[in-house]
Amino acid sequence: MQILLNNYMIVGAIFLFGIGFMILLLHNNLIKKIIGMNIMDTSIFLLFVNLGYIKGKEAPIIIDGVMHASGYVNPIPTGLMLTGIVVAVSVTAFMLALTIKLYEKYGTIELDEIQNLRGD
Amino acid sequence: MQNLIKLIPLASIMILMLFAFVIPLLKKKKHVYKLTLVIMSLVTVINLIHVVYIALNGGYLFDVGHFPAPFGIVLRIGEVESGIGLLFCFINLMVLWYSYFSLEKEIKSNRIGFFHTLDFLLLASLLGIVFTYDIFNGFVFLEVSTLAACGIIVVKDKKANIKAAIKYLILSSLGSGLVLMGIAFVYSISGHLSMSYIHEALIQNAEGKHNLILISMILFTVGLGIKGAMFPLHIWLPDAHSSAPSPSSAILSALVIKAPIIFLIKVYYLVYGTTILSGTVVLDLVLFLGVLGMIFGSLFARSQKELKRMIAYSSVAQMGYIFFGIGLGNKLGLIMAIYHIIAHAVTKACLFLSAGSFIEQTGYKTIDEFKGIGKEMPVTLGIFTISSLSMIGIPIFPGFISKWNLAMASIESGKILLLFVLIASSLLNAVYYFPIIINGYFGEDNLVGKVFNSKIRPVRTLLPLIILSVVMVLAGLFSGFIIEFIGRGIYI
Amino acid sequence: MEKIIMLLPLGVPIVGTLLIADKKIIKDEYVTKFVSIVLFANFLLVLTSLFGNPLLQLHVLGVNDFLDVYFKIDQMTRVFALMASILWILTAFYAFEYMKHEQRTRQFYTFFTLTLAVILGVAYSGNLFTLYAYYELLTLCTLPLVIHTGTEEALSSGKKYMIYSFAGASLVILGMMILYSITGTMTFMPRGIFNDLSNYDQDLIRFSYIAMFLGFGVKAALVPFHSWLPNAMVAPTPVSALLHAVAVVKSGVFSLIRITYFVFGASVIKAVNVTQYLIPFVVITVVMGSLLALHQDHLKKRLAYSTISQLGYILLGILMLNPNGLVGAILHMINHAVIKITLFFSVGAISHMTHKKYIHQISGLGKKMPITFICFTIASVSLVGIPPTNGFVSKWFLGVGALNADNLFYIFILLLSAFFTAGYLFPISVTAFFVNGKQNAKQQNAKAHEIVVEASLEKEAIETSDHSEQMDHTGASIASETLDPSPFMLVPIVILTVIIVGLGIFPNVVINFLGGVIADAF
Amino acid sequence: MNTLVYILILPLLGAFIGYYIGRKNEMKRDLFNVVFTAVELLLVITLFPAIKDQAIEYMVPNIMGTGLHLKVDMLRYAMLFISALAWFLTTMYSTQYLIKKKNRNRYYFFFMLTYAMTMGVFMSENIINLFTFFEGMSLTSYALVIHDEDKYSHEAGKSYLAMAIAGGLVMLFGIFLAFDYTGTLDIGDMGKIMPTLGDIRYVIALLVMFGFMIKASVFPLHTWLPKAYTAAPTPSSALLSGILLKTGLFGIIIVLVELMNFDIAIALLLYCLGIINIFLGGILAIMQRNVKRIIAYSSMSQTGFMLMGIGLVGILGKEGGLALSATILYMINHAFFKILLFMGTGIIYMILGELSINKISGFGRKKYKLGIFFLIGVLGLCAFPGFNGFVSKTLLHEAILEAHHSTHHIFFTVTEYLFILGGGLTVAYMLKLFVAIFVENNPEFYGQYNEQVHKRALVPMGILAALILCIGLFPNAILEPLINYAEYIGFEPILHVKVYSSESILYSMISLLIGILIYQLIIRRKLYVKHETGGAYFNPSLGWFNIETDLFDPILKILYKLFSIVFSLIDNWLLFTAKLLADGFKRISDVDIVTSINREVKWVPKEASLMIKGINAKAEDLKNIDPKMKMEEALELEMFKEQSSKLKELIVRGHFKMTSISNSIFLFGIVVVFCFLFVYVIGN
Repeated sequence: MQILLNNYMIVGAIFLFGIGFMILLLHNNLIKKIIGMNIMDTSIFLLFVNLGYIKGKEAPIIIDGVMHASGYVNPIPTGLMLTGIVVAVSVTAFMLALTIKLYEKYGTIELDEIQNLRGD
Repeated sequence: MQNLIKLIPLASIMILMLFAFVIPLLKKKKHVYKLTLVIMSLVTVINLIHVVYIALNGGYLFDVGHFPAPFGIVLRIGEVESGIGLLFCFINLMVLWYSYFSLEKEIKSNRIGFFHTLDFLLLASLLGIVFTYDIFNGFVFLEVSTLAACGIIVVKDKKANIKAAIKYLILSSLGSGLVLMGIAFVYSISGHLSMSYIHEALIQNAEGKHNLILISMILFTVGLGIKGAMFPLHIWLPDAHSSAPSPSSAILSALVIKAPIIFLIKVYYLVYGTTILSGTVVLDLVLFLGVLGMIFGSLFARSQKELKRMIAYSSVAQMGYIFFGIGLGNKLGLIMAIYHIIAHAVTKACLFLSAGSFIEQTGYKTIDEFKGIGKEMPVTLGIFTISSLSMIGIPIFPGFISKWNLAMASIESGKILLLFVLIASSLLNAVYYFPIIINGYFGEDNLVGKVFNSKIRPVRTLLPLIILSVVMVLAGLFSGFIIEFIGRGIYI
Repeated sequence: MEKIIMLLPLGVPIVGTLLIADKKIIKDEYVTKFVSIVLFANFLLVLTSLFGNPLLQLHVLGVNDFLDVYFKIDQMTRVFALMASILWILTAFYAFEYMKHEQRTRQFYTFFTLTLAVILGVAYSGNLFTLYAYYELLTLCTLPLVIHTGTEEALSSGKKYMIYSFAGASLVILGMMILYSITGTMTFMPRGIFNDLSNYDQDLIRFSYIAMFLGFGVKAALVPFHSWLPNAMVAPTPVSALLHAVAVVKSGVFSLIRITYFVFGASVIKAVNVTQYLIPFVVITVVMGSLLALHQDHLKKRLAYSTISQLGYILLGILMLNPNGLVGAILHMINHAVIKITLFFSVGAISHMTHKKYIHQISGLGKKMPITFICFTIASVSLVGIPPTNGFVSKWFLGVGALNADNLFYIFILLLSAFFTAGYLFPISVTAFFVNGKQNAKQQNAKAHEIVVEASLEKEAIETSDHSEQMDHTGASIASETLDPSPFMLVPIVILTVIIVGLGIFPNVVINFLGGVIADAF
Repeated sequence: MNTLVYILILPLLGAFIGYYIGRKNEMKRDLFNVVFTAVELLLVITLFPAIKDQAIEYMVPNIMGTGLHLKVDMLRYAMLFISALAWFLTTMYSTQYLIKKKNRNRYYFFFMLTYAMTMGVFMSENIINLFTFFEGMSLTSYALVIHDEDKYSHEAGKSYLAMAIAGGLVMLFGIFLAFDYTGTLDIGDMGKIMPTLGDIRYVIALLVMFGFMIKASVFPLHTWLPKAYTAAPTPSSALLSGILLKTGLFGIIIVLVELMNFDIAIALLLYCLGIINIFLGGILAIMQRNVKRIIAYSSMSQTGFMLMGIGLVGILGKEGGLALSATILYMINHAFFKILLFMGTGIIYMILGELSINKISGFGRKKYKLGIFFLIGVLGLCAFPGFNGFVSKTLLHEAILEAHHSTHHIFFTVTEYLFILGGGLTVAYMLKLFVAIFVENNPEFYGQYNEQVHKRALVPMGILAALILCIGLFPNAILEPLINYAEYIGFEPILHVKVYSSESILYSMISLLIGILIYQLIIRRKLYVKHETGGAYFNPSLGWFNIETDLFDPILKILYKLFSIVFSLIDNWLLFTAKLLADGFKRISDVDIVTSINREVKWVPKEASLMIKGINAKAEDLKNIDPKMKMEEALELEMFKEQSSKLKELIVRGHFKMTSISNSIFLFGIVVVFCFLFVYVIGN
């Protein structure tokens, strides 16, 4: 129980990841699935960014003059997550494009209907 | 001159990426083909030179943009990476050369430009995965390769393609999610992203964080497993292959599922290292899944109706061999895993292209309709036979050599029972390849009504296929050199 | 120059195959002539390479220590190569005539010559890897011959043949892997590669020997894996004669001799005493083969089961692990090849001329096809092992070998199955000669199915047709037109019968020739 | 001395040349055969001076691997002589006899081949050559037995060959053992080493003797004799009983004398078997109606006498010289009168085509020439003083008395009485035969057919009758060489033997009396049924227990059935399991984890789908299992069918809606959980 308490961020991230996974799994509507995927991605980004966070320091954005390096939070994870977010966005865009195509072809984006349609 | 050659890996990635976006600018189809072939052959040649250079004076680290290690991105170029790089470029060249003749039949003419762009992007990202020494950089290249591969599948714009592409995309992004989480955990322990630094950090403060390391290892295994079509997670492969145009399904099964495996090996041995690895049971998990893959892959292949789906399942079985090699854990096992990657890539490309030409010429899809095709397209079925003989394990061919050495490795690692698995799976291979060949060439009622050489393709279209099969046979005959070459650069 | 002479016998048939396969180069009517030229040339080359050539071993492709194609000539190679090439030529002549009424003869001749190249490869191979490679190729290039007729039944029996052969080959590979992991070398040494047994793991040796024995046993029709042989009888007669009496099964036996005496070595196998596990298989093969042959009414099926039982003899000889046993085994390998090929040829001649395939149909045929049936009778007498013919000589050495291994049970098995052999071979000759087909046809069927142990006639029993009943003695015999096949088919049969009787009366020629093999093996 | 080789090769060549000539002209072939056998007989006679006092040997190197080793001593010469003479006479006789028969050319061909093989048996010193010629002889003589090609002769041929081959194989077993223990193949050297071997030599002796016993039709193995003799054409059955029987006895003598050198145990065994043979043969001969069967059983009982003689040779040990010469003389005499009797019956069969006594009774009334020769033969057989049978029987009787003197054992007196009783039996059935044919007056026969009895058939009978008479009257002429042969081998010198002494004539009179008594009491009373026109014999022994049909055949049949069931199980056991495995694999892989188009089977638990598919696969299996098992299988299948259809609906309804994509994601989840479990559970 103690472990859970002191690194609550990781637990939170995993919990959020679970929610996203459940959405992806149970909903048959494609859009809902994409939303589920996004939730999962965000949970990972939160986890990653959180790793770099040091209590009591600010975000590494230069407002007025450069403070000493120790004043800021570790910038690398946040930098990495920028690319991560870009990747997630491009995947979602691709998925949405495919959904439109699917709609053109099948007239519905409910996966189980597509399943029945194609089956008969 | 020395550092010019050292530039080649980065240069090849850059050239491919650059020209990927030049191609859409061209209007005429003919120009697109010419440009792609020229660029592709250029990249292959420089990679060849690079391999020769590596063979002479060994591997090296290459800092991209002269930034030193912990901060800048570093490329680790050893014998294994350069070999695999050359393999990818060569097969991509052959597939493009083949698609030069047959692509119009499968996809609309305006889409050809997109196909080549995506193909270049895909190859660039694959080379990136193979060369990189930085795991986040690897992750990014993984994502790019997933999107590009998805693009290739969907370029045919049919109902089945879209469905297959969606399934592939969802599963791959799930996989990438896990990989990213793995990287997060590893980063939380070591604070670095470059593999060598992570390795040292992990060794120093590995005591407390044993659980975290274990979880990150599992995440990496499953994440990359999906992308590398590990047995239970191979579901997307058959759908993707059966619907995709044959050049793209050749690339898919020969190259796309191989790069994540190389990345997995690098993660295992460069990030974690043998000391931590031998402590855990992960390798036995990989071995177990590999064995399952070998047996059930062939079983499912046997019951398939369509030719392409059958070959897809046989790729799953062959990937099982590669995971089997990794799972053994000893040096010979790993070398043979990489050798099998090379052998399988060449053989599978050959199989898929010949299957593609069958489907293209006759218009049929299922195996029963290909009865008596030996009379109509004897040369193509001949090439198909040679590559399937290699799959089954006839002595001179590479398939046999990898089976033989995998057996030696398993004896070395003390697991004698695995011999039976190897034997059983090669037998199962025979069971589903031979009916096609026999019904193709022989059988009275199969050949009735078939005219000799009626559906033959002009010889120049078959040239890439012939070259591929010749290379495969050479890989078999000179396997001694290749194994010795890989042995020098292996990570253990 | 020696290198070329050594490689030519293996290369010429392959070149020949390529030429035959191509329609443009060889017109249809020249195919048979070309095949005979290729075979003769190859026979001469084999002779020069075996005897005239000083060079005795050659590394063709040595990539790494296990993957090297290595040819080596020793006495055992000479025996097998000579036997194969001589019988090949005779079968070729027989096939020229027989294949006239079959279709797709070009495909037949292509794979016919290719198989010769592979068989010579098996004979010349110097290490276990080359032997395995050729053994595997043998299945591939004999498959099209087995499914030559292309009917549904032929395809299914071809499939079965393939599955059995590949299962066998994988067993052999299993054994080879373990052997290689123990010893690290696979070349054939005269008395086996294990010098002292102490530093090797005993049960690994035992396991690999059993695996390899069963693996090669599949081709040598050992009991559990024998049922592909009767099914393969669906192939045309030259194929079933050559393959299932000489080439395929004998290559299985040849490889067994190779691994027993040239890889493991008789002393090692005795020390590891692994034969006790294999003897039951062999004994069942011997007795079961001949017993089930009694049941078959189809001529070729009966001969197929007889092949299974006779191969059991040879395996028994090999497992005796003493000089006499080995001489008996090799001698029986040669004798059985010659005898069985004669039997198959005569059966083929019968089906070729009269389209009769079952025993009850051929009653009274002896009068119409005298020469064929005489050769058949002599061959069957020799197979049973009646003294003047060569079957007896090899049985004699097998018996003496069994006694040296002081195991009377083997002799009992040999003689019991000789009795059954008489049981299933003599009725054929008797129904052919002594039962006149006309009036007791129905009674004949009853007899054919019921097990009849009949005698045959010893030497020529050339039959004049029935005399008219007139009392005067002048009536010269009016021989009704004989149905004997054309000389192309008849000459090989007669030559083979002469060889059978000749080998029987002057066996010392072959026995001294085998002396070299014994010197190597013990 | 290559005359031996000539003797062996000549008949072989004769067979081929005869056949070749036969295709052109029958007449020339008959002439050629007769001349050829005459030349062969002369060759054998010229051989006599060379072997008078010592044996001659000749070795042809590496024929048959071990070389052809021929040796002729007095014993073998006697055999050679009677077979040469017999073959010469029967060839002459058969030129006349065979006119009515078919396939004559083939008959002569095998006739000469058997001749060559028999000469080979008598001459070979090397045991493998002996075995080769012995096997060859049984195969070629088979063709003679089966000559008529009707059902009866095939039946006889079948059992004749089965026994010949079985005997040959058992003998081969013995030869293997002999070769292994003694290391040599020559009978002479083998005889020197055998005594040192201990009791294994009894096994070897019995095994080797087994084959010879079959040929000599010793008690348990005699079943083929009556069938073969009656089925074969008369000249060949004459040779079968005259000469081939002697090869069996010759073999037994060789084993006893040369291999085991007078071993008491084996001698006693032969002695008792002899007695059994005498009585069995005698009683069955009395019962028979068919003339040939009577003579066949009579040769079986005469073999009994000869076996007793051989037994005596062993029992008497050193003094066995007399017994040996008596047996050899007995063999010679038996050959002469047996062939004479067979020729007689042959002539009757040739004319009437009938063999049963009731039908041919009274045939010989007016045929004086035939009657006299037949009578001489009968009297010779019955050992009437003045004929050759008497000489050999008295010598044999002397030997029994000697055995009695040396051992004073009650056993020998009993056997002496049995000996005389056996003689009586012979007299009885000979009387039955002679009286029926030549004495009875039968209205149909009044002396016609006389002209059909050709001279060429009677001449050989005349020669034989003359020979019987001269041996009977001047026994010493033939006894001299036999006695000094016995001394040459190593027996004690035999003092001068008086053949015609008062007791010997008394003994033969006693046995004659017993014979007449048996004839009057048993044959006339019991076996002869009177009805108005005349009497007819009936044969009670038809229903009796016949060793072959009631003992050997059933056992063989049961054994054969048992083995073939066991082996056919093994044969298609592997097929069955292979099929099962293949179907199993196929069904497992049919379950496609990914829900592809076929809706009917989604993610179905493996066992259930296996069960469903298994049932309809079983129906297809039924086809290739043989029909009689099909009935119960079909019933059981029906019951299975309804149950499984219920099961199918159950599964399909139970499955909840799953699209392929969510299915794969679900699987992904399972795999991730599985990996974690695997690592943690197995890890620590």
